[in-house]
Amino acid sequence: MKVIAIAIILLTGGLLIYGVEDMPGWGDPDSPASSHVSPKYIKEALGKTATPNMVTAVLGDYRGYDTMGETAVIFTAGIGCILMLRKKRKGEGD
Amino acid sequence: MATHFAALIIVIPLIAALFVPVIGWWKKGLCYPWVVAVLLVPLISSIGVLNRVIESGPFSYYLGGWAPPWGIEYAIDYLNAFVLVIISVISLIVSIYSKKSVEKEIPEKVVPFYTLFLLLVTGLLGIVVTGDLFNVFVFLEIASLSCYALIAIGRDGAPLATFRYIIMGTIGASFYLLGVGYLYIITGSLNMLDVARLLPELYHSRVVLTAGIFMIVGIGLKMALYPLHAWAPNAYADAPSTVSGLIAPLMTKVAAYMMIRVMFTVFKPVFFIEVIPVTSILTWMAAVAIIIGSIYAIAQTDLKKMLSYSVVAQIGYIALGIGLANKSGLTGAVLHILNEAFTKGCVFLVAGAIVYKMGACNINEFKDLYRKMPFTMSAFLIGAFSMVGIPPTCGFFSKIYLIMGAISADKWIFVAVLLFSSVLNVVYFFRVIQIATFETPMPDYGRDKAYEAVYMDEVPLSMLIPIQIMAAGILLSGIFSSKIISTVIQFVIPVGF
Amino acid sequence: MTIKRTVNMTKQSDDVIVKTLSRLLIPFMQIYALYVIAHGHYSPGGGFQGGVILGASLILLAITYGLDNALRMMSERLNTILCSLGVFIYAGIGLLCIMLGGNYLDYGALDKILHVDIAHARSLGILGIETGVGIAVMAVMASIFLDISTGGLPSTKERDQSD
Amino acid sequence: MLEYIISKYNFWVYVILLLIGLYAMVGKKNLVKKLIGMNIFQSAVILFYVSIGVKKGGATVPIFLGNAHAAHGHGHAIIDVASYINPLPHVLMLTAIVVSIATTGVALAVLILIFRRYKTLELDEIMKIRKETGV
Amino acid sequence: MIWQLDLILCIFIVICAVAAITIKDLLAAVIILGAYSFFMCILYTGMGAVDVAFTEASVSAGVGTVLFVAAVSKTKRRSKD
Amino acid sequence: MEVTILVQATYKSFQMLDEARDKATQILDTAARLTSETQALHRKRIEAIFTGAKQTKVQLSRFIATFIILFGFWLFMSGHYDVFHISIGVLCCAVVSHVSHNLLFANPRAGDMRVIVKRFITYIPWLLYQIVLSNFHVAYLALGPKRLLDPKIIKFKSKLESDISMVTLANSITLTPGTITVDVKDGIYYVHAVSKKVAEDLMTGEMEDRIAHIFMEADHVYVQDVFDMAPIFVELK
Repeated sequence: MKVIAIAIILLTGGLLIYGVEDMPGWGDPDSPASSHVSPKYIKEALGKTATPNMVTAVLGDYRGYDTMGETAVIFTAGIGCILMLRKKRKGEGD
Repeated sequence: MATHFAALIIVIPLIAALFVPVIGWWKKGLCYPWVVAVLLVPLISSIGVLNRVIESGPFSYYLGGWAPPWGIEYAIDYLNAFVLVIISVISLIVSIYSKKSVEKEIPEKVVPFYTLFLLLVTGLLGIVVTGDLFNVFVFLEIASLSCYALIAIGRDGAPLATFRYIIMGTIGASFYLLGVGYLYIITGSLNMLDVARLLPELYHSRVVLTAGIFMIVGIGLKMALYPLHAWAPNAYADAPSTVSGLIAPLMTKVAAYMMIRVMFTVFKPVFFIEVIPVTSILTWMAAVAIIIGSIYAIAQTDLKKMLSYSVVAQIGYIALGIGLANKSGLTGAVLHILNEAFTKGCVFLVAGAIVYKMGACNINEFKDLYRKMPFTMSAFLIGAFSMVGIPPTCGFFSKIYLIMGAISADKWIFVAVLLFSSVLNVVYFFRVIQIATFETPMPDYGRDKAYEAVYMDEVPLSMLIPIQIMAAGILLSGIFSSKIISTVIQFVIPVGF
Repeated sequence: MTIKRTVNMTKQSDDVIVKTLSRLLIPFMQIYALYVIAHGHYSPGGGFQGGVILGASLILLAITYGLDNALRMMSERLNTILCSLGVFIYAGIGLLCIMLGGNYLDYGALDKILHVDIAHARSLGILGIETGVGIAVMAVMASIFLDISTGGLPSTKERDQSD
Repeated sequence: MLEYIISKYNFWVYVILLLIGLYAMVGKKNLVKKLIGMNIFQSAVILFYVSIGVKKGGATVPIFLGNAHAAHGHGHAIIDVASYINPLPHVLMLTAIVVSIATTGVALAVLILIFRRYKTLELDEIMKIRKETGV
Repeated sequence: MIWQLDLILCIFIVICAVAAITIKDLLAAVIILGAYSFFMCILYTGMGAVDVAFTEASVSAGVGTVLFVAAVSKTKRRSKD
Repeated sequence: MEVTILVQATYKSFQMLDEARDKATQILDTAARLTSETQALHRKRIEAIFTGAKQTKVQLSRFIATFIILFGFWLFMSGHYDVFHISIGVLCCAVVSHVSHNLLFANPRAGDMRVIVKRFITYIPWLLYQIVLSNFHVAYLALGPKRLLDPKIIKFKSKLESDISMVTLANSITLTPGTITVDVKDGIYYVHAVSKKVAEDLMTGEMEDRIAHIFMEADHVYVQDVFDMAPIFVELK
């Protein structure tokens, strides 16, 4: 078990360290992540949604579908726990 | 409303799932008809979507009215629509089947069971329909979480199998998420088509390479590809029979869909063929999966466990088709997704029917089963034919395409593997059929003991009809396979093959 | 060394300090959670955080005053209905947008019934979905906690029998 | 070399955390430890995403701090992109955090089911029990 | 944020993570995991992700720890590794 | 026989308390009565929290008081004073005060709110003064000769009845340097004191009297339980 674990983390770690090298610098304002999609959110969010908190605007509106999925995930977890653990009591349902 | 079909595919099952607890509180018996009625909606919508794609080509739907890449987009092309139809058909059939089986196996948990059933279908449909990399993760988690909960209420060893599944599944999902993050850091976008547009200039960046490997490994974990398959057999075998009838055909196939999507839409095929040799590694892994899965399947005495190892082997077929990365190989893979969905659905439902009647499914106790349950077992026979690859079942055609793919890729060893695996399939399926059919106490004329009559003891119609529909689906998809290929699957193949 | 005795987290605490302070704290926690939901537009926060704080207030009640008292405030059935209701508010607003002629979740279409301009319609739509998220998250967090801490037997009598 | 390490230290930290989490998930025998590892693993991924969003050079939190009503309508002219941090990774990570807690909840429920059946949470002991009972 | 401070924070985080997976008392491990989440939350605040930090503080460090404590109190407190 | 036992007991109690036997009995009776009273009160209080007070009038007044307090809190936090946000605030406060108005005013003995607030505000400076005084004392202890340090746990029964006053006392004790409330159980305080002087200061009961004054508690007999009473009790029986 331990040997497999160490082999796996060596592999993963090697790959990750290999990948870090070509990454854009930390906090670079011109990196693709900050210059392709997100500027439009920053520029538009207030005007289009009247919401000063851009995170809320993107969360609720631009990517609202993700958030709905996330709420469904929470709901799934709740019902899953009920399914797995809750025992039926007498005199409930039919 | 027709333009919103794509949205309704997801939304209606989700909203319906919310009503199940309320309905179940009012009257428990209404849950089942409600679920069946609701699952008709995604079926109709997905057929509508497929129709529209066939008529007027791929289209997209902007959620929230925001244009991609800023908002989330449904990008529906032939592959999406095809897999959507498969999922909605299978889930409808399994939901019809579920009534008696659930009432017998988990009578006190019907209400949350059906809620999670609908949520699982929602998650699977959501993974397939969306065109956004992160959105895939969210729906993957819906599907996985409902899957965990549904598996955990199964047979004796189910919780431990589930725990293993949770650990492996979380690693898989997180690796996928990490890969998406790497793609985001280098391209700045999350939309699949947008990323695909931006990526080719960056193919020689190490970040893209890492992203590709992490995504493939993550999806491979979810797909139960050979070295990463450890969670699958126990989880499928220990789940309640309705649940294994739903997740064995669909969960891994959806992951296979994701793999096709990532390898051929997000990344262009040239990346995985030329820049990093993932495809050739994939084919070798798939070949090992086919052989090892089949051998493990032979070693099992429990029918469901045997079928679960068979899932691992069959996933190898799809991975082989993807890994061959040529036209007939990919056609074979996509056709095999269809074939697998029907075949595995059929045989797992049969296993469920046997569990329903006998309480367990140890192969050695199957004596006279063919006489007791002739209709069920004939469906099983068709499933076995398809698994082995006997015409006119669909398995024959998908296997032919895979072999043609292997030939045109000049990899004769895989041809040998495919043929050898057919032999192995014959071994493990015909062992079952032999016990069920021929190993019967023959009338012993030497003694006075009378011939022991075997009465027909068939499962209820609500279980039998879905099984027959599945078997019919295997035959029909085999007979019409050339038509399916010419109308849908040939457009799935990416340009450049 | 294993500790055999399992600790019952959801029985009434007998510490007067903890009890009194949580009694005084819970209403303020709840109002703070609602504040977080309502002001997600202007400051950090939103449905999830607010919902989790609301759920935490219920969990605190269950830990300090015992499960039965917590269930008196939020029964299992109400809890399940609130789970559904929260997600339904979200998905229902999306469907409402379809009915008003927009795409799914396109809150801009809500301006026809809200009589404000599109930007403010979107803002109100976000508020609506955040409310739904808050309700769902609160109910689910409380329900998961109750299930895990009692092992699925929230009513006291049967729990005493089984332990 | 040192400068190189320091310039990307957030990435190194995330790699280390991810490996710690992965090790615990695969190598530890206690199931609760596996779950703790899972939490660390997921939060490492979250740390990675949040690090993507950082923008140097006077950028602040992605909340418009001026008078919202005055800016509304002609916001295009006022808002300077360089002065706000990229909000998209934050949005994604809100989702991921909630997903991780949901997974943890389900996993803990499964854990209780396992404990009910085997009365232990050590993987090797469970395997021994399974071998003895043949389940 | 001053990078020295950030570095110290990172070291604390790594120490917390290692401690959480090595301590044999599961309750202590779980509480350390909560501390780990709080350090993470400070780190996020330093990076300007206030919403994420808020969520991490309320979700992971708050409810997550409570759920873990509930589960540990329902099962066993000692671990062998 | 009885007489000799009684004489012995009296002798011992004289030794311990310098008081007559009947007085000791009286104290013990009072203590017993108090304990049962507080327990009954405590039970009633817990019931009252969740079943709710029966009288709608009381309930309504509690609702309104909770609403006002919560709404003040909301306005303090909000910072957006337009019609929309204030109406949301009113709605939220109404919901919360409907759900938990029994929590904030659970104490059935709670008297006039205004008097309590006024007295509480006048209590704060005194508490601060005490804190400063004990700060100097603790500093002296820390810097001065070692032998003055005499940590011990003292135990006393308080005359306070409502939970809120008990908590105020416990927290005031903890706030004062040198003393820490370890536990409160059925009205009995277990306090860790760092030196003898601190313990004696506490035992004068001034703080307790003031808190009782704030919350308008009835004056009961003050039972000091510095000495262990158990052996006397056994003897008396």
